[in-house]
Amino acid sequence: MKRVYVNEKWCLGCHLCEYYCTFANSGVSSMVNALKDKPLRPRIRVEEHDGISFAVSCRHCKEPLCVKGCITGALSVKNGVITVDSNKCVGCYTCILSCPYGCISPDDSGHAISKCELCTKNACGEPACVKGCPNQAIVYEDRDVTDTNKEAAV
Amino acid sequence: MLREGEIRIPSGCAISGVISKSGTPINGREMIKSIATMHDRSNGLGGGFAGYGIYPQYPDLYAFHVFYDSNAAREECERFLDKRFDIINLSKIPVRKSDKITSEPLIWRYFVEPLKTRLKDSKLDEKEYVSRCVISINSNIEGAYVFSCGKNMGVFKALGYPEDVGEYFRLDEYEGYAWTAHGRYPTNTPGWWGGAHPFAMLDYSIVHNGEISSYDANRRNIEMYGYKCNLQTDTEVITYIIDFLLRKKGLSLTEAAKVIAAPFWSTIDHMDEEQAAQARYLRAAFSNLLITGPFSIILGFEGGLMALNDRLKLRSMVIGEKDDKVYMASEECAIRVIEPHLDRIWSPKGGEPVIVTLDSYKDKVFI
Amino acid sequence: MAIDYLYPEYEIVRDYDKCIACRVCERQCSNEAHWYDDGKGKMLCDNAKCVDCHRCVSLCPTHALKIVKSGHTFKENANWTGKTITEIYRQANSGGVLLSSMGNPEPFPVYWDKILLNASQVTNPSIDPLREPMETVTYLGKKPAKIERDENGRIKNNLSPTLKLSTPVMFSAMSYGSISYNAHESLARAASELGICYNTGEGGLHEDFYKYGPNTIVQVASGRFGVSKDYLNAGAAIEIKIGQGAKPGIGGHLPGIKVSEDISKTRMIPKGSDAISPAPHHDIYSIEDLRQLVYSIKEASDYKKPVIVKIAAVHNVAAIASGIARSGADIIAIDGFRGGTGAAPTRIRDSVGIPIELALASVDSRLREEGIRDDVGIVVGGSVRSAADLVKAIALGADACYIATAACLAMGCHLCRSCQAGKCNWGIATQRPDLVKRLNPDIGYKRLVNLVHAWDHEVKEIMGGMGINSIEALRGNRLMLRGIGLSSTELDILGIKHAGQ
Amino acid sequence: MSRFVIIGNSAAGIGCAEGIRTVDKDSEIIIISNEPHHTYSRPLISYLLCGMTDEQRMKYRPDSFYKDNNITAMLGCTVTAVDPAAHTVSLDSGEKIKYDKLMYACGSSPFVPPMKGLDTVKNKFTFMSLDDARALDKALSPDSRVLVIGAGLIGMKCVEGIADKVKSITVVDMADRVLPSVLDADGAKLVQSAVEKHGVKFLLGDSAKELFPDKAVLNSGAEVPFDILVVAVGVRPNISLLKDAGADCNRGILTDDTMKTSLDDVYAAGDCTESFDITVKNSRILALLPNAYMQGENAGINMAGVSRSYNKAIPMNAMGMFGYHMITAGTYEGDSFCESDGTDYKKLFFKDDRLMGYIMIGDVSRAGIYTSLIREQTPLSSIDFELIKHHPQLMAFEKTERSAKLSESH
Repeated sequence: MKRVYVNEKWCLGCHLCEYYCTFANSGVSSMVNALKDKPLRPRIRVEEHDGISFAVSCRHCKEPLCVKGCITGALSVKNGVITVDSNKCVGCYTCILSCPYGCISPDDSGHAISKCELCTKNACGEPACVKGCPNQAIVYEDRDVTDTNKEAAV
Repeated sequence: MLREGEIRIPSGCAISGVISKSGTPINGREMIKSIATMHDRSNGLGGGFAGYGIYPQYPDLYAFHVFYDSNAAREECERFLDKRFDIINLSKIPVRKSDKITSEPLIWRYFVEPLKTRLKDSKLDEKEYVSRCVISINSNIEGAYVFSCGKNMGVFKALGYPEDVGEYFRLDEYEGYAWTAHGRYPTNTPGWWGGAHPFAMLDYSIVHNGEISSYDANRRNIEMYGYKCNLQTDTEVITYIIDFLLRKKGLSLTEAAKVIAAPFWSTIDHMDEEQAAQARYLRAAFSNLLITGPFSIILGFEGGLMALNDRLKLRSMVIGEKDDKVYMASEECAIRVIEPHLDRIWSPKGGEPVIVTLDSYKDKVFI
Repeated sequence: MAIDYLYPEYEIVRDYDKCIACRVCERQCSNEAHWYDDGKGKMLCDNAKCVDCHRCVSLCPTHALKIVKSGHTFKENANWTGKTITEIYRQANSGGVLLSSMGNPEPFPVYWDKILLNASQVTNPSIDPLREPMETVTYLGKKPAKIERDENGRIKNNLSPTLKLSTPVMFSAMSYGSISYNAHESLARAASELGICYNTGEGGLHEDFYKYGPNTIVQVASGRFGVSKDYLNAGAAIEIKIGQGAKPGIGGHLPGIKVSEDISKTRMIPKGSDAISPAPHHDIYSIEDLRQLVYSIKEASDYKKPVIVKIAAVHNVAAIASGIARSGADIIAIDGFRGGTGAAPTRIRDSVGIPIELALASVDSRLREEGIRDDVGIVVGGSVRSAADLVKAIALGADACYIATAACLAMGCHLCRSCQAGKCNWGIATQRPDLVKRLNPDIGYKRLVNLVHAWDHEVKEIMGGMGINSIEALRGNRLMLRGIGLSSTELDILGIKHAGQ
Repeated sequence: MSRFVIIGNSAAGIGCAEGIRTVDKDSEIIIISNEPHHTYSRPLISYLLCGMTDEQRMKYRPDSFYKDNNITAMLGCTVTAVDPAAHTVSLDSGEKIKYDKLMYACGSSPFVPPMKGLDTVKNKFTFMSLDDARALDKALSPDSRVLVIGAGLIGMKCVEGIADKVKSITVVDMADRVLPSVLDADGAKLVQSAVEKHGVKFLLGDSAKELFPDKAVLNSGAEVPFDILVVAVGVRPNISLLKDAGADCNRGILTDDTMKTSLDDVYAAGDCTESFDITVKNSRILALLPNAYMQGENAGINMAGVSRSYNKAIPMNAMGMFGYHMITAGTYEGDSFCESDGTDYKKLFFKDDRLMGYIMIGDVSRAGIYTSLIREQTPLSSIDFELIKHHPQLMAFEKTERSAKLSESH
């Protein structure tokens, strides 16, 4: 399955992914209206330290601790994408407790969580962070070790 | 209007050729008949013929056919020739006057051989000596133009439709083992006899239909090797290229064909390794002599004819066979009119040379 | 503080209605022209620091930024232009030689733009490159003097070593040091994928890039940086650099500060030491010395690599080229005065040398007059900007073209002409790791490949229109060219007729 | 084709069914539950009371779950006995159901200690099941004075659930702090004062000496009048059926790391079992929903024939009180590092080059990175602990580890 992968070698720490992500999931058609003087609630976050930077977003694990631990059943895997039903979510944050990558955050309301859903719920197509990354530090690829991929690697 | 040599003049054309492999003499009338059929491919601004084996009385002498604008030019040219050649025979070329052929120059014919001492002093081989002399006349003597200089062959050309040109030169009085003919459709010539085809250098003659887009690339390259493209015509440059490749570089006819109508790189990639290596070599070594753009040519040489199309076959050309005779022409009708019952007729592929020689020359021609 | 006589050349214009204060402009400006003011809650800027490289403009997600030329004017006149005045102030301030980057910006004639191309109509069919093969493969090098045959009469391969190019374009010399590792990797990978060559420049060959050898031209310049037997044998061809269009007659200087660990290793000089390329090669003071170097290099590379001699286009370029053609070199590269550079003295860049179009035409004509054009390949560079320039160069007589400024542009260069500062915001002309990483070679190489593919398509379209289906039939085919608005002297030198003739 | 029988319809039971279905799409699965409800999430009952969810939304899986997974759900049926020799379970209806593999996931029950006078209290409730919640909700009125005995997780969530519906709430606990099982003293103080802001009164270090119909008298002598009593002092695992069938039990049912009990073909998971807590390296009851699910899932996979171990159990908890969140995990042993600004509170415990446990209150962002350090037993010397102790971040890992985390498929 195609997932978002990041390569810190090329991350410039420009943080544009965070802005494009927030915009893509804002439901607002203009970036300016979506982001100007508004809190930034990206589902991807850039870590920076000592000249190194990289973006982190949901890895869409095959054995997702967040989904397994979800007390409400709000988190589920749909076609490989870990999605959240914010109608069911009560914001208990067990998923925040579980996620080894720190990729789940409270949403605006504080009563539910928000996380990367690979832009499957907006009109973005390819994930906005990938499209917006100026240096291909974030890519959308299939790196699963499957039989076909193994053959291709050989 | 500027004439050939003063400006580049593209032209469309008709060509035809015939050869008897056994050497059976063919009357010039046959060729006139053939080329006349393609009357519409000419526009009356040039026609011509080349006959091989037509001078059995002087087979070893160079037959110079020369146009003169004036007697002064003739005298200057003859002085030039006198210094360099032994002139065995000289005369006006007999013609049959006609109202269809006008503005005639003086047309003279000389059977010559190089002066031994001058040839030796020049340190050139005989053919090179002759060709340099011819190029020198054509470049330097105003009003003199040598349009044929091979052995046992001759070019006859003039302004007019080719069938009228044939009648004018009384070709029914000549017989040869091979003939080529040309009807010209230039787009903007004022009409100059020298600009008509065939174009010849030594025993190589070319009739050509087409307009090559590589002209200036070819011209500028070939001019580095002692040629001077006075006429700025395709036929002239093709003739020089052929002369250069065959005579100066020692390529075979087939190899020369692979230079001027080189196989595509993509085709070469599918050849067997030896063939591919040869084709790659020829393209790399003579890249500037690749001729692109449409052409169909018939090359006449001592002992045979070669027909060749450009590699995309952008011009028509058919080949017919009947017994020991092989016919080559722009259109099938030009063959059928002189031989309705052919054993075989086909259209060679672009870049695929058709080489036919006298049986007696099989071993003498480097195919 | 002394009075600063200079006024910022550019103004950063920010549309505050659009600015979302994402600070990407701030983060991406190595000149620190932008900053966020917490108190005001908005982005501010210092125009004096802006070099007009457009990094911020390109990355601004809301298109809130533009850079405009400052409206400031000195009291200038036709003689004392703003530029001239500024330069005087700068020199009065520093006492130094003015340095500039990239090619000659002065309004000299661009002959490419005064030459028109031909196309077929009626008498000769144009050829559709989508339907018929259209060949741009180019072999660069000497043509054999004579045909040799083996005992079976087969032609022997007596070709001198040649460079085979899929299309007649190469990336010209830019050293590792003047440009970044990632820029080199982009060029090397693009050349490999395209089947063309890139050129190491004079900075040696990084060990990571030996694998691109079949598509590499290794350069030997006056500083001889990084030259070893392995280096000479690593590439597909060896180029002796005599001169460069941007600064004919001038050497080079890579400041020690840019000689990092990696560069020191590649150049084979101590870390932190200035890398100084002398103006001449100190073993070439005349043409016969060149011949010796050509043959030394051929010896060292076992006569398996074509040797290129690169010169700047200067006044007597034709005679020099003739000498080079007889020196044993396989290829002559000529660099016109609009060729780029990482740094050159401004006066030299702007006043020395001649346009490549005239140099090419006169060299090609001269070599043909001497009957030695087939003894060498000719490669020209110095601002070949498009497929049309390329076609015109080939028709004037070049075998292939070198491109570098166009290649840099493809990689993101915005021609801010501040290379000498080493703070290239696009990761090209810099060694600062945080800036170098801005050029991801995965992107850079692909953009180079795209550019050359695009040009190749265009060359094929143009050739097809002319009824030519192989690049060799275009080479030197000056009948395909006509001048427009040129004097008869210029037409004579170019060897072309005027449009309408 | 086998028949899998699962006793229990909550996280462990559902986990078991889903675990089986990852391996075996065809065999028969029967889920038996004494509750008549579609599978629902027990921890949501407090959210149900305060209106943050409803009975439809609190379903643990969609309505089509049993159908989609080809499961026969026998709801409202009580298992009365397990016969491991015969491979059958008996139902209260008298029916016997044969199994090839059995999952026992009966969870736990509220523990109501003996208290003097308890039987005199009319409105007394426990707070564990949907039925408990429904009953409590029915009894509440805006005038209700509620006494909650127990300031642990259940008691506190109950408080949050009913706070806006009643007149007053008093919480009594023997411990000296709220949430004693998950918070340290300082953390507990923060949470307590946050809850107090919502009008809740705490009487800590105290307990009910005697209960009367409308008041409680505490050991300290204080009297707490109430209309409604909620007893939330703890839970006890439901182990009796298996214990009676001969399974090895301690406080909870004992299993190996495939979740098999000492009985052949009988597995157990969830709150009724003991887990091996890798932080303290011994077996204990970890009554946590994520743990229950993963145990159940792991059991299901093994039951369906694929061998897999579950050996990463740790205590952990996430909860919020009136929007004030806390996340905790592991064991509070060893050296500690503490950061607090009065609202956000963090304490890390580390020992022997390992993170043992942590408490985060207020700002809980990226807490899972700490959890992962505990679960994976990551040597702290292999990461930049100085960096990570201030903020959970992947930057603290080695470059290769970062790259593995971010550039490889997981």
